[in-house]
Amino acid sequence: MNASERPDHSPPLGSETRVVAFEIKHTQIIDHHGAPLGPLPEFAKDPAELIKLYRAMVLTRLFDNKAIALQRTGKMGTYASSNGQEGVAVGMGSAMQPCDVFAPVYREYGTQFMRGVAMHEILLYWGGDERGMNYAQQRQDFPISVPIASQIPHAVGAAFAMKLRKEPRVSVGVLGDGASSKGDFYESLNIAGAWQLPVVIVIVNNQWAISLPRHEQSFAATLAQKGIAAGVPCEQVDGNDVIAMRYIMERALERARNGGGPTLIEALTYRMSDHTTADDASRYRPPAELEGQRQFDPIMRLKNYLTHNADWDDAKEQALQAECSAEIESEVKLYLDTPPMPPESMFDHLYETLPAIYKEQRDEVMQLGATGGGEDHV
Amino acid sequence: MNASERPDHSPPLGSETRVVAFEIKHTQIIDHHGAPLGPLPEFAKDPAELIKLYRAMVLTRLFDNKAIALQRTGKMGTYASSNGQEGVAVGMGSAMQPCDVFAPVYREYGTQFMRGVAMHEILLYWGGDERGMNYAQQRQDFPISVPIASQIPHAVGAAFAMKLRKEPRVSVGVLGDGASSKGDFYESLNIAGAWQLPVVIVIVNNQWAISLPRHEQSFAATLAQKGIAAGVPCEQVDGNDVIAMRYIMERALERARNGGGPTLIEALTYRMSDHTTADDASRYRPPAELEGQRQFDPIMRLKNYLTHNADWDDAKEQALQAECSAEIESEVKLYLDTPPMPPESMFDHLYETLPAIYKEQRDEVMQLGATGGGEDHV
Amino acid sequence: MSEITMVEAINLALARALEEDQNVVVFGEDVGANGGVFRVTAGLQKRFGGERVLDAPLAETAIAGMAVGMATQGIRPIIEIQFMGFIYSAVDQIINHASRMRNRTRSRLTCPMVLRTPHGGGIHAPEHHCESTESMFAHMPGLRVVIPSSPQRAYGLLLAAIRDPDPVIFLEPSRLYRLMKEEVIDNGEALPLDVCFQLRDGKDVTLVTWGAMIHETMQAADQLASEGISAEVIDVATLKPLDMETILTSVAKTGRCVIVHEAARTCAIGSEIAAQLAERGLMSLFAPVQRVTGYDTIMPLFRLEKQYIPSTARIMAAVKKTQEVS
Amino acid sequence: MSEITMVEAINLALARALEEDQNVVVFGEDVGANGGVFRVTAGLQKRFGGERVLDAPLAETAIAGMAVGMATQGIRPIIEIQFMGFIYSAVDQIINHASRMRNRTRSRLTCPMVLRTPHGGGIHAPEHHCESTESMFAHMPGLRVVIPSSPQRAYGLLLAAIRDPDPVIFLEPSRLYRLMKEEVIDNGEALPLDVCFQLRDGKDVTLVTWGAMIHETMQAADQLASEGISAEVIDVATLKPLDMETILTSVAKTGRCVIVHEAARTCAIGSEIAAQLAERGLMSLFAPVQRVTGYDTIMPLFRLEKQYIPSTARIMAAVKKTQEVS
Ligand SMILES: Cc1ncc(C[n+]2csc(CCOP(=O)(O)OP(=O)(O)O)c2C)c(N)n1
Ligand SMILES: Cc1ncc(C[n+]2csc(CCOP(=O)(O)OP(=O)(O)O)c2C)c(N)n1
Ligand SMILES: [Mg+2]
Ligand SMILES: [Mg+2]
Repeated sequence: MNASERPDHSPPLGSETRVVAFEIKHTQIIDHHGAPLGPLPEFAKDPAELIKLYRAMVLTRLFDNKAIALQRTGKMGTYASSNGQEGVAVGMGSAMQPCDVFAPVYREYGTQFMRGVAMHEILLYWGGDERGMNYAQQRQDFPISVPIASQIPHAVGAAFAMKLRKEPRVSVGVLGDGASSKGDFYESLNIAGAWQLPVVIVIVNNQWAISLPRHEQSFAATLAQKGIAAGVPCEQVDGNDVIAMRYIMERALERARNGGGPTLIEALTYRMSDHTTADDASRYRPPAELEGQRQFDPIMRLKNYLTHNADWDDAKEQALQAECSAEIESEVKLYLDTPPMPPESMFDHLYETLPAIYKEQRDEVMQLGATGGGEDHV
Repeated sequence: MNASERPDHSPPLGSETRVVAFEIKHTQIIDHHGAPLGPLPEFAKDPAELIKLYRAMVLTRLFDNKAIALQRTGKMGTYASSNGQEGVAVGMGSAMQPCDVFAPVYREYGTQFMRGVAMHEILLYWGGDERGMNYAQQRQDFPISVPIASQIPHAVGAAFAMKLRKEPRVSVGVLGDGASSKGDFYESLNIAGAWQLPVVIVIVNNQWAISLPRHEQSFAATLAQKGIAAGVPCEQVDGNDVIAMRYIMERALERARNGGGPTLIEALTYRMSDHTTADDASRYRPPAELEGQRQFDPIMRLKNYLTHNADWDDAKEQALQAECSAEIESEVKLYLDTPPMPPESMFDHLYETLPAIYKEQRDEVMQLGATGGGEDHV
Repeated sequence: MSEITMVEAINLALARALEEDQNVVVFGEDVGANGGVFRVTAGLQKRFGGERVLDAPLAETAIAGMAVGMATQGIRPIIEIQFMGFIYSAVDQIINHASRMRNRTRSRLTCPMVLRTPHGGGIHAPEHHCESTESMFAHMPGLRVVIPSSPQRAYGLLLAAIRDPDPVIFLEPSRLYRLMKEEVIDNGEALPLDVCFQLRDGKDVTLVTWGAMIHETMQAADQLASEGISAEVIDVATLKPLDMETILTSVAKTGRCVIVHEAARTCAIGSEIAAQLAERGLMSLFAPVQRVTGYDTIMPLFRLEKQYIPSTARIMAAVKKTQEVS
Repeated sequence: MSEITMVEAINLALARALEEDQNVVVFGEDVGANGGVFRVTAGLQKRFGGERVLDAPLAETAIAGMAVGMATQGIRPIIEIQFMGFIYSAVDQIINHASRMRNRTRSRLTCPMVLRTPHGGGIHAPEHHCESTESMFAHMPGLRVVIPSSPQRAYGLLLAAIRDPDPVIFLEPSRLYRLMKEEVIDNGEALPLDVCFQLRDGKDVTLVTWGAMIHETMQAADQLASEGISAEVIDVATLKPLDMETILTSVAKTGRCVIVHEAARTCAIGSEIAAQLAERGLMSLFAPVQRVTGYDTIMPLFRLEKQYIPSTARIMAAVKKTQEVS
């Protein structure tokens, strides 16, 4: 960076008072009844394109229902639902290119499916099987990241790789409103700014971090403004408006792809579900709040728009639902039919080559077999 | 916090665009020639008060010179100089009350001396002796913190204690420009905001973090604006203007003391020295930069003001220097005369009561005595 | 008094501590209205108020660091890290500050804080929710590390940890949270923080373990008894400082020792116990010490956790090995 | 070729790695123009450019986390943590991600990164600058931990670490950085990452150590020789995975073993070695294994570091104890 690009606007010592000013913009394109608030972005003028987005959201929602059912019937472990947040996920997924890299948390199924991650892979993961994160497609994408915010440095590191190799690719990192309180996020956003890396970071503000409401998470008026701390362009978008989400996301991706550096986006949405299947939101969340949020559902919103502007009707809806359900069923079958991993495989991805000293342990596991030596575990 | 106080200005989903705006102000009260830029704060109208500030800065500078000499002559270990930053330290120290709590880094000797920490304690610490952090005065203040930024959560925790006990006290945490990139700082600033704790956090922006210049540390235009990320009031001050520093600091302390919550202050100054006595700044810092900064020296600035406005003259200056030097010499003597700790004392502050299992180790150390069993160490 | 689970016993100890000392403060993620993801802190916020039982923003470094700051100022913070897999962000504050504050200031400032977190696997939880990395803390001077193995011991050890003047890492075996019930008398009596518990008398072999592995170990002892092998069972519980005297005394009697832990094998607390047995108990050992441990591999996702966690059968097999030589 | 210090040898290895693989990137605090606070990276930024040798903002969590991200995408990051006392902020990324990325994704994404950091005391440095907490990493599955003890071994081991497909914690004993010079041939040859070095042949006792303690241990071996005791010296160097075979073979020959390390005694790598000797080498031991280690206390500030770090005299005394019994 040469002197003229220096971001340090500190006045030279001894000068007079001066002011740096910032503002945060919020973008929404169709209102929650599905009515456009102004001109549409190009892509949204093509009904077929919007139906693709709609289908991706519906598929994600139906997948979600199914996954919860699998958990409830003992066929899967704890699962984190993305119900209500499909607009954000599909907006991101539709804006990204296959060559980009995605670093998700655990509620971005919509994005992952659009990128080619298979449903049965996600099910395998929540089913307690590491193979679920061995995506057959998008092999550069990151696995689901449970330690909150720890994936943001990964996304920024991936962006570094792209910049070093001068590739026209962008890395996308996602985190929650809760995660936006964590040091990993600030530190790596700051470096993304300092090094002007091609990364887009999206805060999915679903208003809750398990039981902590957004307003107790931070005294900041918006979460978007956290970008100011890093000198990174930042803005807020209505994440339940999939058109706005995709639009803002595309703009940020383009800037990054063209060497314009990072962007921080706060996508406003709402977690309609419990935190996970292990959670009971009724302990901490007023039922009225949830009910009040239903009117902002991203799927209903786009459906309303399509009904009024693209001849969407019940028949089409039913066909779509049937098609999605069938796709899901076949993926569920793939999941349920996956033969178990041999126990000794727990050693097979520890190092590229298993050091000799651990062979004995691997042999023991193999020999003890499926029961681990006994049926007596809790 | 009740609903009306909620900091979350996110528009309800489905509303139109709205904007949140911020600005960062910079304050300077006397220019670098010592000429007032406008009306002075009350305290600055009393020359005796300003002479106190002047004395504190001179004492700190002379101490610094002496400490470096001790290190150079093998009488002390690595030392971090505060040369050039006395305005910030004395501004903070003069604004704080004895009941407040101070969490320093390692360049706030000026503040510490004003609070009653003894010079020989600081020397003992850099002399490799833990007793240096057992301040005889200000027993609640924190020790020097070497792991960068890790003291900020401590300052915020101390503020929590004050708020819980409803005490009219304030906690002050200090960090460097480099430290402002670290997660500890952001995380605890965010909590200070969320919980509206009585804490003032001061970023001492001395333009360098060892060899990394400020503009490579962050793309943010000011470091003050990091407060925006936490919804915490933030501003910039000319830290080489001790009057401005004290003024801004007093205002922030008062707000905190009156239940108004935290403030983040960025104090602009310059590290005139090497990073520590183990560093050689000529490897990375253009000599012209250092020379250019000399005109902004905080001590010279106040001296000029006093010369023009308070009959300060050479005789007074010489008397002051002599007085400070004598004070320093007697503290150095105290330091050099401090008898060594017995080796086994390394076990005496491990736990309140040494667990039986470690008694054998303590006995061994005691028995091996001063040489640790041999003269053969490197 | 009825029998209660470990979750309830810990809740009882927390409530008593909050009751008896105004300086006790509980905070962490979701410990308030939600009562903690395991319901350990259920009802505490309601009873003691939001000023003393607080939900923290999602920031483990700051949570630990603030606890350090509070503790130096006379508060007795009890923090909850939601799962042990999320303790690593707090490690810097634990090692560089909590464990050293007393030493760094020659006891001017001290750090009486408790860090509670669920420990170990076996509950079919997601990734990073099943850690048993107590060994890294047991290596660190200035800390205490405690793992209870029953409701009653959880109650007494937690009270001791809260009242202790130094920092304590209190690891709660999540597999035991609701596994068994026990009568717990809420009399405020703390248990000592530096003595192992002898859970069972025996003469042929000493089984040394802690936390959830007490379960399989006691089962093994039962089965061994039916085969005529009498096993003494020691619950180390207070892992740092380590009470080797109790273990050495037992092994001096039995001449054989099997150490059982869920953590990975290498460089763990089991290594230390085995090393000390070899150093100080070599002459009383009739057979090499056996270690039955988690494997030196990443804790697998839940489909294979059963194969990772030591089974009763593995413990029995190890005991039999010690009986072969004699 | 002239003799060089360990600092120069490491610099040479870094330069060669940067030269031979375009994907190698070096970053950390002050590694650029300043060449690192110990001058280990001196000249590299000038030679290889600011795109591949970068000064990072002050943020250890992000530095480690970004290295993970880069490594998964084909970069070979070598990061420097300025002192080991500042590694703790990186522990979450090291344990939860670097060591597990391969396992979590079934080898789809891997993490070939090297984390370099100065290790140990003895240089009169300030607080937190003298850590030797290698044991906490040695407990963690999926990591490699390496500590060189001479310029030549530093060169060969670092090259091996950089080329290794998995994450390596590379600890550089700062006390040795400039203590000795050695001829180092810059031929790009790596040393194996899973075999101990036998530095000295002997028959009466095996001295097992690593890092800076090699210095005092070799001195002790010299003095012992003059007293007629022949000591074999093993430099473990590659601490995880641990090559026990070499150690066991040696002890089978000498029948006696003294383990020397600077780290605190409890629950350390020394414990593991002693435990395995007891398990697998019990029958060849003529005397209990001795451990000469740093004490279980906070590393003191420098006035007392000499009393903390094991001295030659302490090593000699331990060897003598092993000779008493026979
Ligand atoms: C570092 C860390 N701390 C705690 C947790 C436990 N935890 C899982 S999800 C969660 C809340 C996350 O909230 P947010 O970032 O808003 O994401 P959301 O779940 O709402 O999508 C917490 C505390 C964790 N996974 N990682
Ligand atoms: C966590 C941590 N990382 C690295 C270091 C090494 N180090 C000591 S001072 C320093 C630079 C600090 O810069 P800044 O915060 O600007 O403070 P200054 O020294 O300029 O006062 C670094 C990197 C440290 N002490 N702690
Ligand atoms: Mg959320
Ligand atoms: Mg600085």
